[in-house]
Amino acid sequence: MAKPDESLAREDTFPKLLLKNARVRGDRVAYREKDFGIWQSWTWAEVLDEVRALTCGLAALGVERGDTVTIVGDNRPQLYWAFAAIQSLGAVPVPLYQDSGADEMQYVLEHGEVRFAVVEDQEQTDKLLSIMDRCPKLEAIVYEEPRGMRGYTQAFLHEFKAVQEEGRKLDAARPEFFLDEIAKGKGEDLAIIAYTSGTTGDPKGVMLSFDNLVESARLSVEFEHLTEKEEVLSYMPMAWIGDHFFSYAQALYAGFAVNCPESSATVMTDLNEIGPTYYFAPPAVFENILTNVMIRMEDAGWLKRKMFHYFIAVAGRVGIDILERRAVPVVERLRYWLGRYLVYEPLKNTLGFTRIRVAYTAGAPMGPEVFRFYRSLGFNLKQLYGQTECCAYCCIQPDGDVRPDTVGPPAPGCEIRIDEQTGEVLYKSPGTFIGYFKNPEATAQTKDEEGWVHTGDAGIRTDDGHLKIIDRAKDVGKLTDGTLFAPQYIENKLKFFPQIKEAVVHGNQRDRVTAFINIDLDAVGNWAERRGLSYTSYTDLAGREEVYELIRENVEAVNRDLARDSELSSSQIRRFLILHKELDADDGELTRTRKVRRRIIADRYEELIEALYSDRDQIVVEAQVTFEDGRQGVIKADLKISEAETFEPLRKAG
Amino acid sequence: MFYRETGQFKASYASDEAIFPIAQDRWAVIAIVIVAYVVIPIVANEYWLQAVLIPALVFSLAALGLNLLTGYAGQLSLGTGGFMAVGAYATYKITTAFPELNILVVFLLSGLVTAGVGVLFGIPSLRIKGFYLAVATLAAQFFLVWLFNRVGWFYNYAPSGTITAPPREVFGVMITGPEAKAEARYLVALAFVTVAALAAKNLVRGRLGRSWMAIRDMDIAAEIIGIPLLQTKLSAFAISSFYCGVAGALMIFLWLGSAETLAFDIGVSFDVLFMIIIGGLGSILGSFLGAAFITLMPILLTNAPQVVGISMAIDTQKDLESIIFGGLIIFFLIVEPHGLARLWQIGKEKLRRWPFPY
Amino acid sequence: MDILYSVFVAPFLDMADAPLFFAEVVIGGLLTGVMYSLVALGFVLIFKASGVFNFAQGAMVLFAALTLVGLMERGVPVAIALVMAVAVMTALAFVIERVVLRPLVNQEDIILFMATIGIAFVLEGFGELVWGSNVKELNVGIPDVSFEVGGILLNEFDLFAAATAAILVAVLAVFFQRTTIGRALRAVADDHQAALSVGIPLKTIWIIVWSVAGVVALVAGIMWGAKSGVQFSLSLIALKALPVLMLGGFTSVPGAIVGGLIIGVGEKVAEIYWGPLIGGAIENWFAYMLAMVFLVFRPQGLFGERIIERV
Amino acid sequence: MATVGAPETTAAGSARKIGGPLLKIENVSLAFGGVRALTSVSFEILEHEILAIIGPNGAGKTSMLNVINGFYHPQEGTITFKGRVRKHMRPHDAAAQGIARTFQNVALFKGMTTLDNIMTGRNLKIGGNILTQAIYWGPAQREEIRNRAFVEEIIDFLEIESIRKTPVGRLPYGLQKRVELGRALAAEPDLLLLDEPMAGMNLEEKEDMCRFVLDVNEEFGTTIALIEHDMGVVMDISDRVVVLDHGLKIAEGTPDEVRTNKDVIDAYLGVSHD
Repeated sequence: MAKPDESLAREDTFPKLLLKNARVRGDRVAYREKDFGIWQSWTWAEVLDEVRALTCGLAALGVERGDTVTIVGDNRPQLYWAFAAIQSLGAVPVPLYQDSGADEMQYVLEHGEVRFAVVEDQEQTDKLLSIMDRCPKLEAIVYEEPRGMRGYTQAFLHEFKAVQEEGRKLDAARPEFFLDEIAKGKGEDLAIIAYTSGTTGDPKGVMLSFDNLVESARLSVEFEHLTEKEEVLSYMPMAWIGDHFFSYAQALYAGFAVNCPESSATVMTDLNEIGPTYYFAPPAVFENILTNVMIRMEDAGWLKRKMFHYFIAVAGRVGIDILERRAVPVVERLRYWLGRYLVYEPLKNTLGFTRIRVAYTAGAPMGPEVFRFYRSLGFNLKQLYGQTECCAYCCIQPDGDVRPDTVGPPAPGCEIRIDEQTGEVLYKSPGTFIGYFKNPEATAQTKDEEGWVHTGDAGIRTDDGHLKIIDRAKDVGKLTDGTLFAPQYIENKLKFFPQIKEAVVHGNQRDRVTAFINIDLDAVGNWAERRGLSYTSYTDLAGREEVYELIRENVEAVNRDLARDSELSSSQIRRFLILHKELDADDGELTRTRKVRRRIIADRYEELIEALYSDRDQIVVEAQVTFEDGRQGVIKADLKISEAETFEPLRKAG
Repeated sequence: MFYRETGQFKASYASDEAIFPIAQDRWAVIAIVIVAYVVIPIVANEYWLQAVLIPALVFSLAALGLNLLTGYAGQLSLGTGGFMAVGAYATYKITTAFPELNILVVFLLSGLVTAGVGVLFGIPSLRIKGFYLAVATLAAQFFLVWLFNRVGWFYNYAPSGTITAPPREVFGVMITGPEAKAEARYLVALAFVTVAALAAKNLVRGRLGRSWMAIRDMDIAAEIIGIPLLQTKLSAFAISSFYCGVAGALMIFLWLGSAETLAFDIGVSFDVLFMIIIGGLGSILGSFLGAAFITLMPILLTNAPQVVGISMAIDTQKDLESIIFGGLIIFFLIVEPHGLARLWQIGKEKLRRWPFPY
Repeated sequence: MDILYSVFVAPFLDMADAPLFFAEVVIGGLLTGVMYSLVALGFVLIFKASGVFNFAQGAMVLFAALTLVGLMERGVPVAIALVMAVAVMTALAFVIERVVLRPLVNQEDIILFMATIGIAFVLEGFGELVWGSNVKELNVGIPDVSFEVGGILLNEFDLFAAATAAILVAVLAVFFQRTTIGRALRAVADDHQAALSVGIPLKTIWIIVWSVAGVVALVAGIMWGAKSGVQFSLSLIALKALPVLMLGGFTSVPGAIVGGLIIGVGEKVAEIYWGPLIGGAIENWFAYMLAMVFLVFRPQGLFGERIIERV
Repeated sequence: MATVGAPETTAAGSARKIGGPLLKIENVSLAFGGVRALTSVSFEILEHEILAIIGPNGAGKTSMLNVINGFYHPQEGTITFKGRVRKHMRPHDAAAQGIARTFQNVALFKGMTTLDNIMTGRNLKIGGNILTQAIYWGPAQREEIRNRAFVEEIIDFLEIESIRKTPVGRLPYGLQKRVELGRALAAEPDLLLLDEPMAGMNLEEKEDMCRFVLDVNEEFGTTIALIEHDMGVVMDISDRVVVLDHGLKIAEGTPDEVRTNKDVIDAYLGVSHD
């Protein structure tokens, strides 16, 4: 039969790509999972066989074209196969976060009209069982790990293996069924509905087509020259578009191996064993690793420590230039070469980074020195910017043009535009989603008629076209001179300094920018002890002239930085004060996730803000505090207000 | 710091349980083997082979044997010398009785004979433990030596009372007797030790080895989970004695050429015990390190004065040697009671963690 | 057939034929046994108090004897030489405790055992280095003449030796039973914490024990030295003491005595009546065989009480 | 645990069906010298059940286990296991017949790793002679790998993957107990004796251990006899309880029956004020 064949030949869906991989690299390893002490492996051919069985099995269960099927669990090969199987049948996978509670799940199951669920284990099954009665549409649950399920007698529970067995029977009976089903699939079909937990309101189901994902995968694979030889460690939640893109879309397109850790507890050791060549981690992870490295090195013998810091310094001077193939004096090159043997390579090796060719970080701003540290070791770390609505990313830093403070120029095939009024970032990309599932008005709000997607993030283009994300659009204000005021961006810059724990900058609708600072008691405390500065309390330390000096340097460093950006140069901090108490979630000044509550702070510290905008350099405060034991109390202190030097914009806006 | 283990993951139990799971170690071992089999025979001279390398190999074999018994199975034995004597005299008797028999086979046969004797003297180990057992094994030591000394049949009633290695060829190469080249004897000894070490490693990482260690660590628990004590202990004695027997045979036939029972006196038993304790109880590598250490040190001590250029009376020097030897032993026990193998292990861990301290 | 006869019948007939001779053999055995006991005693003291299987005991005997002889050769009067020798042995105890035992505290027994062998090497080397390795006459002024009592030939020296041993044992017994330190020592044997609670630091106890063991070694050294000259082979009588220990148990003073006697007698009798059958010189293994066979049937030794294994 | 949202999850749904007597103990008496440890004790252990042996300290509970697995030999009484009356047998014979146990104070092989410790539990299942083992490659290796795979299942079951290659000496007490359970399970016993499996554990360790004991009993249908002091635990997990006091059996029955039994209460009050 000719028709299915030419459809299959089009390779425009993931099931078709799976067939291709099984054909061209059938005995290359496709999936590994650390289980029973070793890396259990499956080649592409074996995976195809497994998927084939599962597909038919699901069909036997009654999964039909257009159905939605949820997938819940830690990263497991079997669950990745479930994606392929479901898509083979023309049904749509709806992955859920494995750590989400029953109620969150319930919303998605209802809204997504989910009929079937493929879950990892007893834990997930129990969650679904507990909401079964509230989700009338949910018909059957397939569980992968039988451990502890022995006592469960419900008819609608099926073991993964059993389903596959059924599938093999059906497959034997109707050998053509599998390929025909795949052949029915088309590029424009819906590939996945990825629910995004919006900061406000209910989650929205982002509908992505095969064309979206396959095309984005193609572009990115070519952009990074990814080959079938790559190894990735899949440890980010499967329901997160990032993991779906790296560990599923790209893996199937490029045909490289996906490795699943034994458990979340062993990720670090598993990382070390596998030694991925292609790696993603959020900034926090990289920051923690760096801190651990430094702490562990403190316990080393002094000679080793000296050597370590010496060579880290060398790397700091020339590492990045060497990584980016710029000219470096021979002596330094020699030092670096020596350091590579004595420190960098062993260090990367103990961290499991030896084989990494490309590493991404995204999702939050990363401290520049952390970023530089990794790159200086010859570790190709890059930042990117994206969201579910564009299948992962629409901006990325190309090799050789990587900077700590941008997310790079538009990715291949993408366009970026900054909305003049709001400063909001808009993009167009081949990955642009079809729309939100059963939510046209939200779709309309986000995606305008000529296809520009509103990210809700405020950003600026550097003069050479890199994008800088500076804040959530709604938080961005304006100074009276009409220039952009992005508090969070400035606060983050301040917080990158270890001495500064929290910062709150003011300036919306004002003529200049001022700031509240919270010092980091540990960092500044150590610093104070080292220079024999005794203090009794946070308040005491915060009031010290020396500390103000220290902080002023940081603030001015930030100013120098801001001055480089034509758009932000006028947001330099003119005056600041160090708060007499630490901002505290218990006092409602921070959210539980340590985000500043601007409104509350604004009216609680109104007089301080006014003082910052007056010309006084002293002010007496009384503040409500909640002590450890919960008692309320008032502390009095008089706060200094300090001027900070500002700088001329280096480049004029043009 | 030389270790680059990232990416060396194990996809099968076979590779996970390999003797050298780390690639870098495998390369190192290959290098060592090449040096031992190719380089040394070419570069080393008569003196080195005869006075240093061959004895080191012979004692490594004995140390391996004792380590299996004492280090792994936890049965303290001071009978090593006696068992080596059995091996030596058995070889002598067999090869003089059947000159046609390939000498290598004879070595193995005498190993088996020794194993039998070992089992015999192992029987008390079921009732007698610890130092009591150690003393009991001295019975074997003294009795056996006495036996070979007294009963003429064992040395074919040679008036000198000594046994002498008759010339024997293997594949046309003379490997025993006065005409045997040092290189040939060295290579034969090396081959034996290599195989023995491999076999020992295989044993200790398998069921038998685990049973031995179980008995060593807690015999009651071991028996309750189904490890038959007597059988297991006797297996340890048998295999250990086999090794010692072969070592004794090699000692006479590949090294000394001829000897009387004096060569196997209690001192030898203690030397071998030193080897495994300085080297590391319960470690194959340790057996080699210990053997090397104990065989080399006296040589160093004897030659040291000449090197430095001091001349002194023989017995003065003898006394000094024994003082320094004893001192060094105490020193080593204090520095690292678990032996050189442990030192190496610690060092290796540091290299693997480099640049981190832990 | 006649082999069996000559092994199982003839010897006993011989004994019956010449009872006096047999008695002499037995007494001779007893007296040598006493000597063994002397050495064994040193072992027991140290093992009891510090759990250390002191293989250097033999070397200490040699060293003590060498020191004594050496001093006398250099014209020091016996009495003073004795005092000095005792002082040396005490000093030695201090050194050993400081240099060897303290750094190795809480190590496995076998490690300490090995360490004592190291000590043995050092002592032998050092002793001979200082006093020379030639065989030395030791004359402590006891006439070595024999006399006959009821047809049995006795040796005055042997009797003297026996007496000395008896006295020494008595003294030790008193020391252990009556004095605080003695009791503390016994406590240590049972468990170290107890000893500490008695209020005597382990350190002191060990020094004391090793000093006492040193003195015992000195006595043994004098006896053996006077009998067969002071020479390197003295250090080998340590090996003789081992089977005694097996019989008597490593921790039992009476065991050491009785064990010594049994070994002494058994060895002599076997040597005289069975030795010739199998080429003689059997005394250097017979004792071990005897002890081993004995232990196989009674693992707890002569005076130990039955062990109930627990889990 | 297993029952969340799954009302059907009950013994009814599980693998185990309590069967006939697996082990019969008939008026067994044991004494050391003059000391009487057990006085004509009789009871049965039924197939697939969890039987708890409780009693004040020195009641002879551990002695009982030692008798059952042949470590002590009772002066009187008979023991019938799987329908065969047992003559004098050494512990390793008992093990060979399918009796495994853990110990009151952990009795692991300190010098070996978790993996090796559990592997020793497989000893009876591993074939091969000295020669094949010395050669290793070939049959011995196949055996090793086969049994390693089995042991890994246990490691996975007990959730001790992360300490697989740690020498047990370095493990915290709670984990050691878990490893010891693993070693016992490795023998695939018909009868599993647990001597105070929860002793010295904190609350969550106890909960884990309870879960494991129940799972073992459910998933593999293993018969379990355990000594335990924590009454709460006993009442929760055991099907039947036998109460010993001063070497005598003073009660036997379901947890509830025993809880209300007067002698039992007295016995416990008895200990409570001494």
